Amino acid sequence: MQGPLIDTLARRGVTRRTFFKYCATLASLMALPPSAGRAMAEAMAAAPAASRRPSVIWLPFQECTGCTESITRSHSPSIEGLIFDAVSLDYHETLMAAAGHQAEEALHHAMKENEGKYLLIIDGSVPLGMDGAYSCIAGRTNLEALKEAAKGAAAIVAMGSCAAFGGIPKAKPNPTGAVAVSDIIKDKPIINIPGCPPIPVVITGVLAHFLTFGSLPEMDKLGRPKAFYGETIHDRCYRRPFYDQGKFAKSFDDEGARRGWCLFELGCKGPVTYNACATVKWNAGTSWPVESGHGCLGCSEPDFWDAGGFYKALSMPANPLKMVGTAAAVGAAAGVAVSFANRAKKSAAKTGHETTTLADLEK
Amino acid sequence: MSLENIRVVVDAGESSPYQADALSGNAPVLLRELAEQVRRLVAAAEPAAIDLNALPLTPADLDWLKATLGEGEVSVTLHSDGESSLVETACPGVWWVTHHNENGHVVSRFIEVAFVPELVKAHPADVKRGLEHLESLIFDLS
Amino acid sequence: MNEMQFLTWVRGTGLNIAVSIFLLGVLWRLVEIYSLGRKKDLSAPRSVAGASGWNTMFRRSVPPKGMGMVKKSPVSYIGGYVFHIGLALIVFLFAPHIKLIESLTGLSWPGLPSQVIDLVSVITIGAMLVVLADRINKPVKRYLSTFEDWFTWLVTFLPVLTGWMAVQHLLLPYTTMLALHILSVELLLIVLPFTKLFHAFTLWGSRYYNGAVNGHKGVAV
Amino acid sequence: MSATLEKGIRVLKEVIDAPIASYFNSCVHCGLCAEACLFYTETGDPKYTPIHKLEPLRRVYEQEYTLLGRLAKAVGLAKPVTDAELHEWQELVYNSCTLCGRCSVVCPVGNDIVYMVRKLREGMSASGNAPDGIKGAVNRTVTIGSPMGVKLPAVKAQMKHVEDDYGIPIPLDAEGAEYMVMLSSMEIINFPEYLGAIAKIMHQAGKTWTLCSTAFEATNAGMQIGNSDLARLIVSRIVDGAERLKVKTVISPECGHAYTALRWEGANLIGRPFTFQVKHIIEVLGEFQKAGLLKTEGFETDRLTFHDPCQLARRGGVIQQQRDLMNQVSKNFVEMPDAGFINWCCGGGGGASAIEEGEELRLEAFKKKKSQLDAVKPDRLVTACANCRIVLEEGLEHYQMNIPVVGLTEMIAEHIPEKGA
Repeated sequence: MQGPLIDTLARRGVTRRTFFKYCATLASLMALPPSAGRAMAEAMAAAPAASRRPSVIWLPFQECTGCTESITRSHSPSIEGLIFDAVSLDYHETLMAAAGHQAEEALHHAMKENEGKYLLIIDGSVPLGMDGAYSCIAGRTNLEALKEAAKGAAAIVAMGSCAAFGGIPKAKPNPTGAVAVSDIIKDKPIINIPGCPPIPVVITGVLAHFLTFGSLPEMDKLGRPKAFYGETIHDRCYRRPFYDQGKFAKSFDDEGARRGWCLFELGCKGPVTYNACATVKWNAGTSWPVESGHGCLGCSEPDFWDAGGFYKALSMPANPLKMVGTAAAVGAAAGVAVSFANRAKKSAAKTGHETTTLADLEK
Repeated sequence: MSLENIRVVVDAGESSPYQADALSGNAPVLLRELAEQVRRLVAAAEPAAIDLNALPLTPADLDWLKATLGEGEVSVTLHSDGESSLVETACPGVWWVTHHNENGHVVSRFIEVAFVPELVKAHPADVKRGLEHLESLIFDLS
Repeated sequence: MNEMQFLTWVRGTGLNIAVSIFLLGVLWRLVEIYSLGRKKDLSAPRSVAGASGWNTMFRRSVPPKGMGMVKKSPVSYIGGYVFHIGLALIVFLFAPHIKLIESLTGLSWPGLPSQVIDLVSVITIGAMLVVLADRINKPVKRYLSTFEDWFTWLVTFLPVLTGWMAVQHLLLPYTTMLALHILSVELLLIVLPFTKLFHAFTLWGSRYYNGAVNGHKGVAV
Repeated sequence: MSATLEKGIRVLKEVIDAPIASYFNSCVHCGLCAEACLFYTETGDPKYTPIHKLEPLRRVYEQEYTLLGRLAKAVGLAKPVTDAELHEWQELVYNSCTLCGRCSVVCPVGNDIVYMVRKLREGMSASGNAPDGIKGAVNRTVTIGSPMGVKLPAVKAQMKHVEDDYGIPIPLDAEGAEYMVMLSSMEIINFPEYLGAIAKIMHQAGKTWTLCSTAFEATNAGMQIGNSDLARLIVSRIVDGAERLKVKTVISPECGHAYTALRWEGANLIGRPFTFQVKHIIEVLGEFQKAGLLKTEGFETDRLTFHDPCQLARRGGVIQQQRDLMNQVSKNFVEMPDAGFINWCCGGGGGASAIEEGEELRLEAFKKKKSQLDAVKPDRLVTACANCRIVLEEGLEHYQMNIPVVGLTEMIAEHIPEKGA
């Protein structure tokens, strides 16, 4: 466990033991065996000098920088950020000092130098409307930039719900024609780290895995790392027992809310949201939305913005049942129409009645 | 109404509905696993660990496990980005390891099987740096 | 369409369509059936306490006294009761279902703990399977059975099964299973007015008529 | 010679009403009605499941009175009811259904199945698919006046016999009498004791009564065959007679379906309420008993049991009276299992006894009655329906059971002290 990274960390006051401890915890969070913690620590620590570190290119598209904020403003930036010391972050608009042509040059240089080896991180969705004119960098559309950058990437990380699933830009009516990275790139391994924003440790965990094992961690059907997105918020929620007991907060300031009862009826999307908030929490394990008294919005799920409203219980209709009134009227009208036809038929049968005589019993 | 009037913390008693006193039955099995790991440690000096957070254990299970393993002679506290405690159990070579973060929350829990947990040992590189520091202290004396 | 879109569709458009067809069908069929009317009974009535349409509507919910019917067809009765009561408990006393009913009607009441509903679901599933086996095994039931009987069994069974599987996280991710569950309920709603499942509505009328016709004679049926 | 399928369907269209629509929509094919039907329980053949007997009616209902059925019919998807099918159904609608109404009592969704069978018979008869046996009975009733061909002279001969035997005058066409007594032709031919019994009972009670020369026959084969026009023709004779004689009450004899025809269907057949009351003889005896007008002496000491005629008990609401009467004259009255309201049919009700080709099935179904009797082993079997009595006697003979069958009214009369005593 030795290398330039450790020295860098040491200079920042992060001891070897702290790093080790961090890696052990990271491995635990990722549901990797305890030995993986040491492996990750050693792999990262052994990362070579700056010029030969794995190159990472971070391209921002239609995004709000929340994902970058999440990782850079995490509780111990030195630790979460240390991952980036293990890599060479060759392009990140928000973080890099360079600008304009200089930045572009850095980007193209990195892509050329590390062809086939670099990790491409995308945050933000890709607009396809108006030929992609909604979001351009250096005169090129995001679509062009993505296709070009993806060509030489070893793997792609779709950071945040926008890159992973289209996110808020894709919300109805999707004016920019936003799509997810995976809608465009089909021939590269892509890992989705959805969330609005994603949990910092998930980002570092995936990077650590890539650095350690040279591959992306195990993913679910939606391309999310299983370790973090394997279970629903609901199933790991500390308020779950209240759900099972049928104790629900009915409003945000009622007795139930004060007692910390289940927020299902207030629209919590925990049951259909796969994420690690309930176990990892936010802000150094201080709290997370449900603990703070608000239901889960389901931000790490596709189309969470259009899932029928944040404050509508999952079992409630997603939209007002607009057709129902008309349908009832049509039904009643149909019934009445049939009843008139029936009456006519019956009275015709009656009118046609010929009194039966004995002879009429025989064919 | 001031901000303080808004309660943000829920009643602890009410909000801990988990059956903390219920044993899941998963803990006793771990003792066998540990014994196997200790055997390997003795035979091949091969350290191992069990990630307690990765197992379906209730708080009661953890209490039971901790109480059953008992406390040994050594107890190490690590002050590093939050406290970590490494406590030798009554079975030498078996360590109860708890990592906290800066806010005091438990971030991970392990049972380590090692003569001395790796984390406790000073790294040669660090020792070298320590030596440099020592030498600079001596230099300052003269 | 991804899982969340599927779920949102069944909760939105799908539900809208299903509830609309259900209401349309129920009103249409009820008017169609009961507008046929019946002739007034001109014979002198014999009045006996307990002999009336209203009495029979409720009395017929239990097996007739002294006829040993439960012994003759235990599966029909016990299985039938268990799954009907089970369905009622699940539909009306599971908190998320109450929430749905509340959002549609404004009416709300306390529910049962979800573990209880879970147990009820398992029992209901079991009872429905037993009832199905009885339909296959019993000559009379098999003889009477048409495609509709098997189909409506399935349409009734699916919501219970998918709902339980969703809660138990079996086979498919919860989101997908929940969407399938809602979809299966929508199928049930659409099918109900046009199949024998409509007995949920007409049995009250049927019992009333039977009770009234016989009650006129002073016979409490 | 003019019965056609079209006529049958047209009549069915006429009689299908909201209850029938509700019933067909409620049926869940649970098959419980089969367990209540002795033709199923004794044969184990699922085709005798009561609701199945209504299949043609169900299809006519669906194709004529439901929108989906009409559409299906319009595009040729609906299977039309054919004459051959109705003919095939004859066995199910007549031979194997005695209109006993047990199925209507057990149906969990509340379907009154017997109500529907009665209606289906309208279509069966109008399409010429009624059994010959019942047709013959109807023919004789309409042309001669009674299903067994009994004419007034035969009745008069009976009256003379009774007058001679008991010394009590039998009034005929006595205007203003309180009671007009009806007979069934079986009583006239097979059980002449009935008329004597009535004479003794009325005499003791001090009631005015009469027979009617234009309406002595109570049975109504028109109702059994299920033809309202002919049933009306037959019942009108009684109404006319009763109104001509201005009687207060018409007494239906010991006959089940005659009671139903007169008491419950009569007013509906003629389309207006009666101006007189209709009572079964057992009801009248019950009233006399309560009023202290029925004094008897001595008791039957052998083991007796009572067979409830379906139309009297389950379909007519007269259940307790016969038991009180039994106990007045018997020391050893035992109930069969499933007695009273839930009694099993003799197997020959609803016109079934008139169907020759149904005899084998009838005897098969009689095993139910046999098992009931075997359970109590009576010395004699009492009943209050001449038709039951005949069917029971046939069945008992077939199974070589030596149990005489007697009518309740005559048994009561035997205990009335001789005149002047």
